Amino acid sequence: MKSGGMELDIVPVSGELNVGPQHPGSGHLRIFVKLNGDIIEDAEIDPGYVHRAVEKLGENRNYIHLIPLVERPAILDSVNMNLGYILAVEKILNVDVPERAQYLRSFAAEISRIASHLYGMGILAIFIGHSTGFMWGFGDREVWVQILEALTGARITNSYIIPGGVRRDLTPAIIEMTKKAIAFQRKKIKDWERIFLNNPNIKARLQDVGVMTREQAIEWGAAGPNLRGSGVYYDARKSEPYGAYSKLDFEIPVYKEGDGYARTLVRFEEIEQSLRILEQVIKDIPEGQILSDRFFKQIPPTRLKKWWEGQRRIVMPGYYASFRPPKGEAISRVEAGRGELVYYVVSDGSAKPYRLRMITPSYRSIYVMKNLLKGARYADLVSIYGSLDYFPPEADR
Amino acid sequence: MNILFDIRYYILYPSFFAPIILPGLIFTAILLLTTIWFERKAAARVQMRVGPYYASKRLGGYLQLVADALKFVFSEVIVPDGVNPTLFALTPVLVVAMSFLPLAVIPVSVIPPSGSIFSIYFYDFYDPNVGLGVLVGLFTQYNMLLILAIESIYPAMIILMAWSTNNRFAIVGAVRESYLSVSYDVLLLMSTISMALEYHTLDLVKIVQSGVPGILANPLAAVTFFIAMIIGSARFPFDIAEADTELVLGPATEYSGLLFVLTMAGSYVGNFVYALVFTDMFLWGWYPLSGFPGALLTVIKASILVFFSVFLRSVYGRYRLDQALRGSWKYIFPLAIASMFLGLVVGYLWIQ
Amino acid sequence: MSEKPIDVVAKLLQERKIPLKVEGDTRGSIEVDKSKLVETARILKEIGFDHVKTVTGIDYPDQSKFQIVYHVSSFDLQLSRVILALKTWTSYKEPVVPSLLSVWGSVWTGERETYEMLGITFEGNPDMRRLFLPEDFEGVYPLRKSFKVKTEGLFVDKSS
Amino acid sequence: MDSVKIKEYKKGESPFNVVSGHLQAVGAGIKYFVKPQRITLKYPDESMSLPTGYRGMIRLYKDVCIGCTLCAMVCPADAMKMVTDQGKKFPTINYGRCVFCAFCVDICPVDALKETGVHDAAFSNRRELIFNPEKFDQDFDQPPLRPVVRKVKAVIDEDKGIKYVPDTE
Repeated sequence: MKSGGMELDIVPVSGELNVGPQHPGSGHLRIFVKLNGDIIEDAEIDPGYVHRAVEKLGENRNYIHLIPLVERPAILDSVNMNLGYILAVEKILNVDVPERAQYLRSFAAEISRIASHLYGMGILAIFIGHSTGFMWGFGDREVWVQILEALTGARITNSYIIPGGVRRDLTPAIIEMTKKAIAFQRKKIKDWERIFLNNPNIKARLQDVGVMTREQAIEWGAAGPNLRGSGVYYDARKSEPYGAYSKLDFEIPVYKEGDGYARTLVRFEEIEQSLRILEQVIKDIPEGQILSDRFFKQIPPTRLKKWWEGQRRIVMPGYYASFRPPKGEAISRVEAGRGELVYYVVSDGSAKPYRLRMITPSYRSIYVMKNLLKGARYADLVSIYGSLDYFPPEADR
Repeated sequence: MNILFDIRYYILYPSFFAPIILPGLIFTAILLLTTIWFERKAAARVQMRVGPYYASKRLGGYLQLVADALKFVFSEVIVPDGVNPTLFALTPVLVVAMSFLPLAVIPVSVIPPSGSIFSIYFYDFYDPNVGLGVLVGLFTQYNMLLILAIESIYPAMIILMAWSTNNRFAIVGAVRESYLSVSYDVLLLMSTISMALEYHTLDLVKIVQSGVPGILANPLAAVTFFIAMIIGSARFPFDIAEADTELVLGPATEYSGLLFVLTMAGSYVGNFVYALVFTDMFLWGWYPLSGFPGALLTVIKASILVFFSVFLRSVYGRYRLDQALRGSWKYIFPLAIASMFLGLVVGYLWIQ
Repeated sequence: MSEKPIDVVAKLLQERKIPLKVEGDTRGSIEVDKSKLVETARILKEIGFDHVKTVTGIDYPDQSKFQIVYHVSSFDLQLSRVILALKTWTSYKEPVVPSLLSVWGSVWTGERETYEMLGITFEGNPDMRRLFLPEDFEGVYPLRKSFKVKTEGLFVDKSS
Repeated sequence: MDSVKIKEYKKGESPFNVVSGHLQAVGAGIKYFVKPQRITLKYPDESMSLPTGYRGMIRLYKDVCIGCTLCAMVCPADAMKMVTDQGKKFPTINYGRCVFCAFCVDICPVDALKETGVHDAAFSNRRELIFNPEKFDQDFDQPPLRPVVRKVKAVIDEDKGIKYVPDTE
């Protein structure tokens, strides 16, 4: 075993450790670790402690009922979770979404991505013992959560996006908040770099840890920043632009190394890119409706006057309560905070989906983590876990 | 008059005063609470929080620590199945005792022949090296070695504690502690020896009284000693044996209640002991002062050092074991050797 | 873009005599018999489809059959715009499908989940064990339509 | 598709950079220690006022309700059910199940449901969580019990992130 230029003779000392589900560094997950000395020989990952049976419930509920359900698994990235599902449903329904609603979707999705990355950073930081990173991650996230609260009416369980549009409109006050928040986040990132990213201690813990080569990343089906940290240029926002992403200018940060530090850098740069997107959205957002005409016409005029003209809010027509999309199937993908999120909806013409398949980025990280843990040091278990940004409820669904 | 005499006779007797009152038990207990309070408060300030607050709003939540301590005292001590209860209960006590012990032999001040409240004990604690009395529990001329010798028993007690709890995480923590203790003890000893070579003595009092602070005479040794002190007292970024996200709480995993407090107190006391030695050796100790003010100066300097080392929690994460070992053997160990040479050369040229 | 991304794939597949059903600009589906599944998968991988996004099992109790859908895509710049659905069927009597683990490593999680949720065995996958469900879920396959979930009505007689 | 740019970070830094990295990290820590940016709220003493349109607990205007059952149909959590009261249907709500999505508020054709700004209610048992139409009809907007509570508003600030300013309402 070569490590850092030193030859180590490892005396075989085997043992087993059961990490989790009640362990400060495991989350709702059990990792059964076979150790040889300090080296992990094999890791058996046992997820499912927070299984919500989204797919089974999806077959037993109306389409509209699933909006709050699908965003629960990754509660800190709920807008993206919601968006992916709605895109699939819209494909079956064959609805056009107005331009302004597309921009608003991208706006909310990017805020959600920033919040998700900050959360992931916080978890990574506390896993490797850096409590300030943990608190800063959650503290900075609060700023974005406040904006989402002003926009959608709820802090994290937004349920903001509905088939055909979004529920509420952007107001000048929210634009003002967002501008300030962007300025704040840019300043704070500099301090993040000093205390976290450029900290030699953090570098030592993340560099050359959990190295995933390009080929391995593709073979194991990694997603999102984990994939881009391994030098694969892939982002669902570019490959299949949804929302307003085809009109927005942003870059996809890709790093070659494939270790924990590269993944962390990708996340940090994505925050910067998301801030850029938010600026563009604020600047470019067109005027207009935020709900497809097909549904907008169904709203009673008296209500429209009160809510849309009075409070810039969309109310739902009764159609939504149990709509029946035509027979068909649709697969949608969005780039959620942790990576690519895939929904596969099969409709048999009834008010309930015949089959709902939800593949979350953390779900795809299970196999990646299992493979990366082999041969790592025991102390690296937490840094691999944290740098993959694995979120157990999201993987269990 | 009688009572005053009694106070002077009993309480101010250095063998009682030093281990029990000033650097000893009572002061250390207060410092312990203050340190933990400061640690939480400082981390809270850096981390955009308030920290302890509601237990006593006027004192900035200082009494929170008292409340925590009381809570721990009254909470149940759970003895797991399959352990030897005697050993299980005894080892945390040994850990704390071993970390407290060096406080009895660390000089904190000197006693002038007259003018100080300790002056009546001038002759009992006379140090021929400097021609003054020494405020210390037990005076020897070789106190540098004695302190380090006693303090190096402390990691052995931690390992014993982990072994007696029969827990896998504790065993892994103990193995880590044993690796670390080997590496930092060497650094501590080497920087101490370099100071001894430089000042031609094994007596801390002589180093302080020489009038030249060690940090100027041998900065390399100061750096080495400081890093070794952080490793030795398990402060961040070397909180490796107790790594909570990896090993739950390392050697202290199975402890609860009062025994848990004891296991935690050990490392803080150890930190204070090293800080006191660092103050005497490098930071001029009590130097222009003597008697009681001198002792105060020493412990204040040491407390600031302790505060700084707990402040590092809010800056650093945790190194991996192999990185800490590589760091200390590959980078700090050569530094220690360099400091020894520096001590040798300077000591040869600078004959007092 | 003059050429639709799916057309490129269609051309490539035509050369290799695999029938592709085009469903929109970037979507397509291939339906094969399960005996030809591995072979088709290998051809798809040759073309450049290097990972599997989902492995979905769908229960059709009226036909006593399961459908297994592999959504295949690529991380290549051009091909990544396409998602192909590789569909195959298996009957209730013999819910066994050859595993694609030798072709794409990324099916590991999906095959294990489909096994525990629908009871479809993937031949050749060494990890045919439960993943999300507890160990005592033996013989119960929650995603089959025969597994009923209790639902509630909209009305209560008396408010409590 | 824009150009693919694959970056690399610099590995294996000089000892000088390592030392300066350590100093910068400690420096950043000290900066925040000297000039803290607190964003936590001293909750029982201070309480945050919520923005307009906050999706809090829901109340019913019984006299407006037409009993159309849409709210019960759209409820994702089966929290809202219809009950027959004097020959007319009214919704009841089980707050043990409610997920505060406010779909019912949005779908009600006559605006008989309203979202209040209350989100911090306490109940002593589960049965109390089920609101019958009479209870559901009452207003939630109660003044806080302890008058000491200062209402503050969260304002986003460029330097501090979140600032709390007293709410003057």
